[in-house]
Amino acid sequence: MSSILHFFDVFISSYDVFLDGLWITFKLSVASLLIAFIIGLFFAILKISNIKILEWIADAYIWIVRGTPLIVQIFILFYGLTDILLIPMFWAGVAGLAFHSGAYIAEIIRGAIQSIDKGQREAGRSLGMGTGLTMRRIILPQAFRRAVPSLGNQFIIGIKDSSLVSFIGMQDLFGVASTMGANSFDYLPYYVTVAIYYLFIVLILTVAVNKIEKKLAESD
Amino acid sequence: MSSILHFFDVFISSYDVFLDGLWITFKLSVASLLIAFIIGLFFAILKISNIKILEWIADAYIWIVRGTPLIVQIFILFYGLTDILLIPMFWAGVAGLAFHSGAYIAEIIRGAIQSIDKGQREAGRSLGMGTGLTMRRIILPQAFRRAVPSLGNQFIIGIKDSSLVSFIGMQDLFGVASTMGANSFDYLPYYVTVAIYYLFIVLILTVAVNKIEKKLAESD
Amino acid sequence: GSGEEAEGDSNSSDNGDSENGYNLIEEGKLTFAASGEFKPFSYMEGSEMVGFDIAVAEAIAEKLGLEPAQQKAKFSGIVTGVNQGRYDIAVASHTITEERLEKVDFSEAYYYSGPVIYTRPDSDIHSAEDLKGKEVSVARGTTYVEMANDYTDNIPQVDSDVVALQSLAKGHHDAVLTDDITGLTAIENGLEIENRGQLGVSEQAVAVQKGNDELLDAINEALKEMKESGELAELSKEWIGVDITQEPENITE
Amino acid sequence: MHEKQEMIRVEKLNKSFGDLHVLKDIDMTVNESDVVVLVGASGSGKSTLLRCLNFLEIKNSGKIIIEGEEIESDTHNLNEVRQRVGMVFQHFNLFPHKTVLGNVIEAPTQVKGIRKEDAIKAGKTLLDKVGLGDKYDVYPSTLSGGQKQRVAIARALAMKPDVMLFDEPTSALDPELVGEVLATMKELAEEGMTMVVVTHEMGFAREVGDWVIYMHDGKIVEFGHPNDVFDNPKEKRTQEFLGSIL
Amino acid sequence: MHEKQEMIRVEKLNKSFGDLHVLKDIDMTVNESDVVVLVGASGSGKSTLLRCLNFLEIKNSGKIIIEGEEIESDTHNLNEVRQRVGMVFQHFNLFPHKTVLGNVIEAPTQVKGIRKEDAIKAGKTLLDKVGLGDKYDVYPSTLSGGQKQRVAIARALAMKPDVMLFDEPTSALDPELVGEVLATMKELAEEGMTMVVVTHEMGFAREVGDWVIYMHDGKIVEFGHPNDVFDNPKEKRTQEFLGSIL
Ligand SMILES: Nc1ncnc2c1ncn2[C@@H]1O[C@H](COP(=O)(O)OP(=O)(O)OP(=O)(O)O)[C@@H](O)[C@H]1O
Ligand SMILES: Nc1ncnc2c1ncn2[C@@H]1O[C@H](COP(=O)(O)OP(=O)(O)OP(=O)(O)O)[C@@H](O)[C@H]1O
Ligand SMILES: [Mg+2]
Ligand SMILES: [Mg+2]
Repeated sequence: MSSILHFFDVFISSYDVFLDGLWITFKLSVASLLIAFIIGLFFAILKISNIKILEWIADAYIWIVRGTPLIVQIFILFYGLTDILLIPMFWAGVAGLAFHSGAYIAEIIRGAIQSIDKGQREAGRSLGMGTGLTMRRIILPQAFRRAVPSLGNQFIIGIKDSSLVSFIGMQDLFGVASTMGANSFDYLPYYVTVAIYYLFIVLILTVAVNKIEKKLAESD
Repeated sequence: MSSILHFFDVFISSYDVFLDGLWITFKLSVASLLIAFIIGLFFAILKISNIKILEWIADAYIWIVRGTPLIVQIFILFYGLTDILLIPMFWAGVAGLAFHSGAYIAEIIRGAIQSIDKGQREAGRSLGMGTGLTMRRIILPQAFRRAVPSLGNQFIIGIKDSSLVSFIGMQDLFGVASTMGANSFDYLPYYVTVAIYYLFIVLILTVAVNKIEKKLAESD
Repeated sequence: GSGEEAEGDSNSSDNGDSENGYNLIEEGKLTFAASGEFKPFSYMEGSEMVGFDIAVAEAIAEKLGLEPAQQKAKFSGIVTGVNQGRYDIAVASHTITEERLEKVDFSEAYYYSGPVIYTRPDSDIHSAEDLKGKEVSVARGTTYVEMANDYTDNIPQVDSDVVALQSLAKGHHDAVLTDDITGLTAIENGLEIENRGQLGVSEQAVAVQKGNDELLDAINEALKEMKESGELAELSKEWIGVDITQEPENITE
Repeated sequence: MHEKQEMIRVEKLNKSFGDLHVLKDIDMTVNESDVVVLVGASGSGKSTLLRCLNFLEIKNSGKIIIEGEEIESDTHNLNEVRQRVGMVFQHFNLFPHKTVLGNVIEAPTQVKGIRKEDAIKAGKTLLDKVGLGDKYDVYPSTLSGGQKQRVAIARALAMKPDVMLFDEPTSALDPELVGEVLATMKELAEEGMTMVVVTHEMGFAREVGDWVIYMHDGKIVEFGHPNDVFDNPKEKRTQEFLGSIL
Repeated sequence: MHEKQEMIRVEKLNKSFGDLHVLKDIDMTVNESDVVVLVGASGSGKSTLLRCLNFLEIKNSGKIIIEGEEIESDTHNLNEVRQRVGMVFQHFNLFPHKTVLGNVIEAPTQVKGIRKEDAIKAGKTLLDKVGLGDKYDVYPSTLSGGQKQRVAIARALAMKPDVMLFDEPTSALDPELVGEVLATMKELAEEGMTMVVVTHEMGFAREVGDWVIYMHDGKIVEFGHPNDVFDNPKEKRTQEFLGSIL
C-alpha cells in the first residue's frame, strides 16, 4: 500500500524531469525515423534496381543490421567511429537508430513496391513516363499507402528502441528514469513511471496509425 | 592498417572469454525462448478462447509488452520482482526475455491458428473429437508449421535482444564485450568482435530456418 | 555557497581571457564529463548534474577563466571519451591507475578514499578473505574490477555503482565493491547494506587528454590554490559532510 | 419388408443466424437404410440443416431425435453423438499433415481409444473398399479431388456411424472425377447405410435416392419419391428450380 | 481516295522469352486510319506483338518502323516513341491514387510539360467525349469496368497518339458493359484514328475493322478484309478457331 502511494508520489513529482526526457526521446525519434525513412527508401530502390552490385550492397546492409543487436550498433557508432569522426552524442544516437530502423524500413518499402501490380508500371511507361517518373509518380505513392501499417509499426518499435541511447549517456525518457533511480537508490518506481510514459506514447501512436489506415482505406 | 592488425589480435586472443559469453547467451536464449513459446502458446489460446475476460487478459499482456521497451521490462523484473520473489540474475534475465518474446510469439501463433481453414476444425469435430483434442491434434500441428518462418525470425530477434541482459550484470556475449572494452579502454575492436559473433549466430540460424521451411514446404 | 555558483549558467560570457593555449573543444568553455550516477559525487538535479565532482570542476573552470560545460556520460566511456577528445577533462572520481595513465594524464589528486566491501546485513562476509568464490558486483570500467578479480571470477558488471548497490540491497549478488562515500550515501538513502571492510586507499584525480600540458598545468595550479585556500575542503564538507581532500592517514576505517 | 427403424427425426426445427431466419419449422424423418436427397437453391438452408443434424450448428428451437433419443446440446455429450453421425464436406477437409491412413485412423484411435494396430487394419480395409488400397502412406496434397473425397468418406466410415451426411460431395470436383465418388456413395447405399445427401446430381438422386426433399427459403416445400418429385413437381417453385438445373 | 500514309511497319519481327519463341518472322503494315483487328487463340502471341509495338517488350530481331522511322531501343528515346503509340490494357491499369481527371492529365503535365490548366481543359473535353463528363473528380475504384476502360482510353488519347493499341479491352468486363466501350472505340475509328485491336468481339471486327490478322503459334497465318476472313477463311486452323469463338 505505502509502496503504491510512494509510486504515485514519484510519478507526480518527477513529471518535469520526465518531460525533459520525453522531449529528447521525441527529438531523437523524429530525427532518426526521418533519416531511417530516407535510408530505407534508398536501399529499397537499390534492392529493386535489377543491378546486381547495388542489390548486393543493399543486401549486405540489411544483413548486417538484422544480424547484430541494436545496442552493438549504437556502441560501435558512439565509441568506435569516434576514431574516424567524432559525432556529438545526440547525433551518434540518431545515426545508430536510423542505421538500424533503415534496414527494416527498406524491407517494408521494398515489399510494398513489389506488391504493386505490374500493370501500373506498364501503364506509366506506355504513356511515355520514364522509369524514374513512373516510380516517383505512380508506384511510390501507392506503395507508401500500402506500407502505412507496417511503417507505423516500425516507427513505434523505433521509439521504444530509442531507449537504448541512454546507455551512451543521453537523458532521454529511459535515461532520466535510470539517473533518477540512481540518485534516489530506488529504481522501481522510476522504471514503472517510465513504462507508463512509453505505454502512453505507444497508445497514442497506435490510435493515430489506425486512424490513418482507416482514412486511406476509405479513399480506396 | 595497424588498427586492423590490432583488431585481429583482439579477435583471436579474446576467443576464450567470448566463448564463455557465447555459452551464457546460448543458455539464456534457449531457456527464454522455450519459456516464451509456452507463454505465447498459452496467451494465443486465451485470445482465441471466445471468452471475453480471457481475451482481455491476453490483450492486456500483449499491449503492455508491445507498449514498453524491453530494457524497461528487464529492469522492472530485475529490481521489482525481487520484492516478491528473489530470482537469481540468470533467471531474472530469462524471465524478462521470455515475458517479452512471449507476447510476440502469442501474436504469431494466434495468427497461424486463425489462418487454418475452419473446415479443419469442423472435420475434427464432426468425427467426435472434442475442442481440445481437435486443437491439439489437428489445428496446432498445422499452425506450427505455418508459423515456422515467423517463429524463426522471432527467435533470431530474441537472441539479439538477449544482449540487453548485460545491463543487469550478466556476462553474456555483449556483457563480455562491454567489460573487456571498458577495462581496456579500447572499445571498437571488442564491439566489432562481438558483432561478428552475433552475425555468425544469426547467419547459422537463418540458414537453419530456411532449411526447415523448405523441408516443410516439400511435405505439403 | 558554491553550490549556486556551480549552476554554471551557459549564458554567462565573462570569459574574454580564454586565449591561453589550452587546446579546448569549444573556445572559452571547459567541457568536462561526469557520470551523474555516483551520488554524492555526481548526480542529477533536474536535468543538470550536481555533486562534489561537479562543484570541483566548476571551481576549476572559474579559476581558468572558462565557462564550465558539463557532459553526462556512462562511467565506462569517460576515459575513452577524454582520450578521443570528446571531453576536455573528466572530473568523475577517477582513481589514478596504470591502465588509465596509458590513455589520459591525471592531475594531482583532489580527494582520497578507499574501496569498501558492502554486503547485506545478514551476510557472512566479514573481510576481504571471505569474498573468495563469491559473486561480487562492480561498476563497469572501475578499478574495483581488478580488485574483485583477486578474490573471485564471478563479477557481474553493471553501468554504475548505484545499480550494483541497489541490486545488492534487493537480494542479488553477495557483495559490491565501491567507494565508501557512495556506500554511505546509499545507506543514508535507505539501502539496507553494511560496510564490511576497506580494501586500501585510492587517489582520485582529474583526467586530461594526453599532450594538453598547458591545461593540465593550469588545473594542477588551480587545485593547489583551492587546497591552500581551503576552498576544496569547503566543497568537500558541503557535498560530502566531511573533508576527504586531505592526505590518506585520516581516512576512517 | 419389415418396418424400418427411425434413425433421425426432426420436429419444428428453427435456426437463425442473428436476424437471418435460415431454417423454419423443419419436420423430417429419416428411416434406417433410407437415402434422402436434399435439393434446393443456393441459400435455401440445405447445408445449415445438415450441420444441425451433426450439431456443428446448434438449433434455436425444435427437436432433433437421433435413434430415438432427443439430443440437447446442453445435456448431451455432442462428441459422442457426432460419432454416430458421419459427415462428408464439399471441400473434403482432409488433415493435410497426416497421411491418407493417418486421416482415417485419427478419430478411432484418439476418440474411441481403439488400439493403433486394430485401427490401421480397419482403416486399410476401408481404403481398399473406396479404391485407394495403393495410397495408404501418401499425403492428401498428392491426391486428385475424387481421391480426396473418397478418403474423406473412408475417414467418416472409420467411426462406424449409423448415418452419413454428405454436403455437395462432388461439386468441388472436376467433371471427370464426379463419377468415382458417386460410385462409392452408391455402393455405400446398397450396403444399407442411412444417408442424407445434398447434391445437384439428379442422375444419382433418381438412381440411388429413396426420397427427395426440396427446400426453399428455409422450408421443406416438397417431399416424395425422386421420380414423382422430378417428373411431376407439385409446386411451381420446384418446377422452376428443377428447370434451372436439369 | 488518296494513298494512305504508312503508320507502322513490322519486318521479320522475332521475340523469344528464354527458350520460348513467341513471335516468328512477323511482317505487317498498318496505314493511317486503318483499324486492324488481331485475333488468334490464347498464347498465339497477340499481346506480345502489341507490346512490342509499344516497346513494353524489346524485340530480339527484325524491324519496327513507326511513321517511317526505324526504332531501335538502344538509339531511340523509347519514352518519346511511346507517346506516339497509345495503349489500352485488358485490366485498365488506371492509377488508383488519382482521380479520373488526375489519371488523364498525369502524362501530359508530367511528360509533355503541358500547363496544368491546359491539360485540365483538354482532359475534360476528352472525358466528355467518352461520356464521363460527370466523373472528373471521383476515384477509379468507384467506377464500373466499362467506365474504367473509357477513362483508360481518354488517358491514352490525352497524349495525342498517332496510333492506338487495344489489348482485349472488353474481355474483363461484364457482358452488359461491353457495348459502351466498343461504342467509344467505334467513334474513335470513325474519327480516323489508326488502331490495332486484339479482341474476340467479332461483331466489332466486322463492323469497324478494315483488316483482320489471324495469328497462330507466333505467326500471321491469315490476313484480309473481315468479311473475307470470317466468311471464307483460307486456312483450316482459322476455320477451327472461328468455329470455336463464333
Ligand atoms: N455461420 C453463418 N452465419 C451467418 N449466416 C449464415 C451462416 N451459415 C449460413 N448462413 C446463411 O444462411 C443461409 C442458408 O445457408 P446454407 O449454407 O444453409 O445454404 P445452402 O442451401 O447450403 O446453399 P448452397 O447451395 O449455396 O450451399 C444463407 O443465407 C447463408 O448466408
Ligand atoms: N513475360 C513473359 N515471360 C515469359 N513468357 C511469356 C511472357 N509473356 C508472354 N509469354 C508467353 O508467350 C506466349 C504468348 O503470350 P501472349 O500473351 O502474347 O499470348 P496471347 O495471344 O495474348 O494470349 P491471350 O489470348 O491468352 O492473351 C505464351 O506462351 C506466354 O506464356
Ligand atoms: Mg450449402
Ligand atoms: Mg493476350
